[in-house]
Amino acid sequence: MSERKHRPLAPELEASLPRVDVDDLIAPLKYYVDDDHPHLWIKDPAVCTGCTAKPCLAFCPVGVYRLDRRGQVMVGYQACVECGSCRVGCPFLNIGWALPRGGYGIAYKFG
Amino acid sequence: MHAVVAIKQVPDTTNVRIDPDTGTLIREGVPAIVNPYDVHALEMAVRLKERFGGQVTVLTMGPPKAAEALIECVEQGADRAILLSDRKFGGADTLATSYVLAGAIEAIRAEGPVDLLLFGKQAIDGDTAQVGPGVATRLGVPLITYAIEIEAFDPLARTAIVHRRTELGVEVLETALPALLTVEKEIAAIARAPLPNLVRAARYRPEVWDAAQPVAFDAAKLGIKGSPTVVGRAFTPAAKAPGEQIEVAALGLPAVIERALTRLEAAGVLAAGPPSAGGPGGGP
Amino acid sequence: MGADLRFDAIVVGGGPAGVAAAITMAKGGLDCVLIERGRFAGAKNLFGGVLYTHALADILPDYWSRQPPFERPVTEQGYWLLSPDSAMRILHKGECYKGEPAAAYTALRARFDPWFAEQAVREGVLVIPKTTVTEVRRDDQGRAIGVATDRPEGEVSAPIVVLAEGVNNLLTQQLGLARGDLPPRYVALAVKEVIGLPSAEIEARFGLAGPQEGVAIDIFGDATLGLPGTAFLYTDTKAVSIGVGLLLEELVHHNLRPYEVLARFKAHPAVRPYLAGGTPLEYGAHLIPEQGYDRMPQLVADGVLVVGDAACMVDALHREGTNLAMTAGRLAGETALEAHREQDFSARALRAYRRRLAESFVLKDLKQYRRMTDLLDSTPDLLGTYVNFINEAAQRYFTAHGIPKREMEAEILGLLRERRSFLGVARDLMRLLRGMRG
Amino acid sequence: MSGAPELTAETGPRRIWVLIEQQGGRVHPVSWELLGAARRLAVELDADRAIVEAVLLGQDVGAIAQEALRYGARRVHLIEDPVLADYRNLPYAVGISRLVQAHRPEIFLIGATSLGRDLASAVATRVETGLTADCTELTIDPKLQILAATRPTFGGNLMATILCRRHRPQMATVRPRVLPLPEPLPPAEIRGETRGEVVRAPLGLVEAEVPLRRLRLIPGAERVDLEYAEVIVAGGRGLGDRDGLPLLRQLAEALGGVLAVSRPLVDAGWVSVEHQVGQTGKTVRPKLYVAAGISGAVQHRVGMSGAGFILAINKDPHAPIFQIADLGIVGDLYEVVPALIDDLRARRSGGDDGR
Repeated sequence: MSERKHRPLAPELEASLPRVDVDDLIAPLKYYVDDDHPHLWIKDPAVCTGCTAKPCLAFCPVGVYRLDRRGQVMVGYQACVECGSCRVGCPFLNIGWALPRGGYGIAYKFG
Repeated sequence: MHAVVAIKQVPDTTNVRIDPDTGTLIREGVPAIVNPYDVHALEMAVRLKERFGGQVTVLTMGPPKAAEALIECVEQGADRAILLSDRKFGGADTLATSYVLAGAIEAIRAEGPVDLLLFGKQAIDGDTAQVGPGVATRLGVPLITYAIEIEAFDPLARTAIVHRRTELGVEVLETALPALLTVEKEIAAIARAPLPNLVRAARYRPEVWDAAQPVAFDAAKLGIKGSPTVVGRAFTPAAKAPGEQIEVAALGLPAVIERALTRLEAAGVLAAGPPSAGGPGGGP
Repeated sequence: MGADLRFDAIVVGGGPAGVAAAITMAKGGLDCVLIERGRFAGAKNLFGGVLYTHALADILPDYWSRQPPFERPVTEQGYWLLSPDSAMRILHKGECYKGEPAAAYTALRARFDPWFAEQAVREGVLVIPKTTVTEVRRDDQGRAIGVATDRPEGEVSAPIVVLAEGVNNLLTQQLGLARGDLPPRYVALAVKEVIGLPSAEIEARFGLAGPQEGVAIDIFGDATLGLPGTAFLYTDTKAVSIGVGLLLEELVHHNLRPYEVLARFKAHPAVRPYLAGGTPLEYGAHLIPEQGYDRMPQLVADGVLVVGDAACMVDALHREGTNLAMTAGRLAGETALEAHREQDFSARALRAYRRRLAESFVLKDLKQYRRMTDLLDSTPDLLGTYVNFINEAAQRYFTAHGIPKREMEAEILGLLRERRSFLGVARDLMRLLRGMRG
Repeated sequence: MSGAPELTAETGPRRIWVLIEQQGGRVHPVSWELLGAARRLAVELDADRAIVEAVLLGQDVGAIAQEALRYGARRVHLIEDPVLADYRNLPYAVGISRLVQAHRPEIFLIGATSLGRDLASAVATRVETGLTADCTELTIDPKLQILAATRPTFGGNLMATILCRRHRPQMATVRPRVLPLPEPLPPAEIRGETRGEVVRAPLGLVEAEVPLRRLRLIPGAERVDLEYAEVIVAGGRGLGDRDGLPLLRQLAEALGGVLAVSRPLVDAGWVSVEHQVGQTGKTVRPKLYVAAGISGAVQHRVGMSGAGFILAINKDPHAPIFQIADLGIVGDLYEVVPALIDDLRARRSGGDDGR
C-alpha cells in the first residue's frame, strides 16, 4: 500500500538487548528427533555464501541456523519448533522447508 | 505364532524434573511414553508375526491412563491389548508386578499356546531390569536377558537361537519355546507403522483386567501388600560442589596433565584396573 | 484394508479450526477422519493465551459440562503502554466479567487442544495422530478425492477435504489457493514463555481474589522496541504466559533475535516484578498470519475448504484467532453437511462456506480491519512514538512542577510536536480511524 | 556334606552373603568390592554375630573359593557341577535359591552386572523376597537395623533409599566400581583363621532339566553404544575444525572410551547424530566424561550431567561446563589433549600402574 519506512534502530535500543543463550531456552522443550530425516535444508549453499546479512542466524527463534568456523551456515533441524519463519523470512527463499514426519519434531507440553 | 509383549508407560526421563523442595517428580508437563526398550520388544514381535503369521498380544499393568501406551502398541502392530488396572495393584514393587504379569500371561496361555514372551531389558524410570526375569521364573520358562538378535525362530520345532549381549561378548543361545526375552534396542529397528494400524488403534479399546477378573489374584501378593521393598527416602542427588579448575597458563602444561591424571586415577575412572582383579567385566 | 480408509470427510489438522469442523460434521452424521501430524492434537500449537468461549458454545453448547481445561477466566483486561522506563496502564475489571462460564479464558494449547480433540472423538470423529498429510489427491478433473500421508499404505479417500493445516499452509499453496507464500511483512513471529509460579503468588502479584480471576494484558511500545508488534502478559493457573510478537520483516531488517527482544521485555522494570522467582517451563514460537482480508487465500476449491490460520483468519488487533478459527471450522462443517445432502462437492456448491463466513463476524471483522497491518507496516514507528509521548505526557501531568497548568499543557503538546508534525499526527489519526472503521 | 549345624535365630550367625561372580574361571572384581562392603556392613549390623559368607557356583572354581577367603569371607558356599560350566539363569538360580533356603542369610549382595542382574531377580522371585537393583550405596539403617540400599532412579534425577522390612534375605545388586576394592589378606592369615572354610553343596539339577544351551560366544563383538559407554570423550564447537576429531578419537582410545559430540558438530555434518549428546541427542551416564571445547549450554548438560566424573577442557574460564565439571582445565584443547594422550600412552606401556 505504501512505501516501507525502515528507520535504523536507535543505537541505545540496540545496546539494550541482552545476550541470551538460546540453547538454555530450548532445554526444557520436548523433541522427538527424526534422526535420518532432516526437514530443513539449504537449497543452494552458494546463495548463502553470497548473502551478507544472513538474517536467519538472528531471527530463527530457536537458533537452528548457525555458522561453522568456515563461515558455512549449519542447519540444526533437531531444534526446530516448526514456526515457518525461515521458510518465508529468508531473503532469497533459499531454505527448503518441509513438515517433519508425523509424530516427530516439537511436542509442546504447554503451548 | 503368538507373542506376548509386556510394556510399561513411563515418564520420559530425558525430560524429567525433580522438585528440589519435596524431592518428588514434577509430573507437570512430563510426557508419558512407552518405555523405549519395550517398543523394540514389540517391534520384534511384529516382525515375527509378519514372517510366521499369528498374533501379538501386548499387556501392561498400570493406571487407566496407561491405556494410551497400549493404543500406541496397537499402532505399532499389536493385535490385542490388555490393561491390568486396579487400585489393588498400586504401589507394587518388582516382585508384586511380576506376580500380576505372570498371572495374566498364565491366563493368556490358558486360551491358547504362547511361543514367545518379550520384555524391554528395563524400564527407564526404575532401571531395575527385574520384572522380566521375575516373570520368567514364575512361569518356569527359559530366560534370556539383554537379547540383541533372534538368529533363528522355529515355532513348529519350538526352538529359537538368540544372541545376548554380556560384558564378555555376545552369547549365542539355543532355547526351547516358549522363552522369555528381555531385549536391547538393537533387537529390531522401529519401522514406521502403516496408516491402517493407526486407524485400527484409533478405534481400539484395550481390554481391562482387574484384580478379580478374569484372573482372581491373591490379594496378599498385590500392590503394596505384596511388595517386600519400600522406599524409605527419596532425595535429589546432592548438588556437586564446584569442581577444581586449573589453568594451563598459570601452572604450565606438564603440571596440569599430571594433576588431571592424578584426579582421574583417584576417581577410579582410568581404564587400567589391577591386573589380578581384571576379571570378565574388568575392562570397559 | 482399503475400504476401511474411505470416509465422508477428511480434516487436515487438529487445531481449533479442524476440530470444530470435524465435530460439526460428525454431529451431522458424517463419518469423519481428522489427521494430525503431532503426537497429539495440540502438540505443535501455541498461542498467546486468550480463548473466547462464544465460538466454542456454538459448536458444543454443553462444553462447560465437559470440563474444558482452561487456565483462568479473564476478569481483568486492558493495555500497558511501555516507554523504556515507565508504563501507562489501562485496565478494565468489573463484576461484568464474573459468572460461569466466562466470555474469555486464558488457556494453554497443548492442554486445550487435546481436550477439544477428545470431544471430537466423543462425537464419533476418528482422530489419527502422528501422521503428516503430504498431498491432497485429485481426480483428472481436479476434484479433491482424498489425501496422501507420510505413512505406508497411507492413502485416505473422501469427497471433501477440510484444510486446517495452520499458518504454514503448504497444502493450500499446493492446490494453488494461496497467491504465493506469506510475505514477511504480513506475518508476525511471536515468541512466548510459560513461567511457573505458585497460584497464590500470581494472585498476590496481579491483585486477584483467587483462581477464579485472571488478567490478560496486551502491551505496546517499548516491549517491541517501538517496532510494529505487540506483547502480552496473561495469567494461567500456575504460570504466567509472556510473549512478544513482531512483524517478521522487522526482525529480518533489524537483524533481531526474537528471544533477546523477549528477554529485554521481561527485564522491563514494569514487567520484571511479575515474573521474579518463576520457573521457566517452556519457550516456544509461532507465526501469526496478518495478511488480512485482502490477501486471504481462496477459501474453496472442488472438494476443498480452507479454515483457520491456513486461511489467515486472524484479527491481530483484538488478539482474536481461535474464535475465528472455530467459527470458520463450524461453518465449513455445515457447508460440508449440506454438500453431502446435495451430493455436490463442487467449488460452486462449497462457496456457501464463504457466504456463511461473510455473514458472520469472521469476515466482517477481517474486512473492517483490513488496513491495520498496512497501517503499522507503513508507519513502523507509530507505536513507539505515541506510546513514549503518552508516558511522558503522563509524567508531566502527574507531577507538580510549580508551573501553571496551562503552561504544562502547552509543554505536553510541545512534546508531541517534537516527535511528529501536526500534519503527521492528523494523518496518523486518519489512518487509524480508517483502519478501525474499515 | 554340610556346614556347621544351624543355630536359632537369636543366637545363630547373622549371615551377609556375597555372590562371587565368575565366568570361565575369571572373577568379576565387583565380587571383591562387595566382600569389602559386606565386612563393613557386618560391623555396622552386629559386630558379634554378623558374618560374611560367599556364594560361588561353577565348574573347577575351587581356587576362586580360596581367593574369596582372602577377601574376607568366613565361609564359601560352593556348588561345583558341569551344568554350571557356562552361566545360565536356571541352574544358577536353582542352586543359589536352595542355598538361601537352607542357610537363611539376612543380606545377600550381588554385582549389578549383566549376569548379576539376570540372576538376582530370579533368585529373589524364587525365595519371594525384596531385591533392590543397581545400588550405589549400602548402609545399615541405624534405627531399624536393616539394610538401607540407595539407588538412582528416573535417569539419575532422583535417589531412593530402599528398605526390605520383613522379607529375608534383603537382596541388592550393586554397581561395579561404586565401592572401593579391598586389599586381600595374605594367604598366611587365612590358614590361621579357623572359621575360614569352604562348604560344598550339590546342585540337585541335571543338564536335561535345563531348556537352554550356549552354542557359542562371540567375544568382544560389542558395538559402540554411547548411552552405555563407560568413558566418553566429547567435542564441541570449540574444536573449531573438523581436523580436531581424530585427536579426540585418539584420546578416547587411550582412555578406552568412545567419541561423542555436542550439537553444533552434528549440525555441521562432521559427525552423524548418533554421536550427539544433549537434549536433542542422547543422554549418557558414563563413569568419565571428557568435554573438550564444549561450552556446556544447558541443552548439552541435560544429556551428560549424570556422568560420574566430568573433565572439562575449555579456553574460556567462564564456560558453563566448568560449573558441573569435577575438574576443569582452562587451556587450548589442541595443547592439552595431545599431552594427555602422550601421558596415558606412556603410563600404559611404562607399566607403573602398580595396583
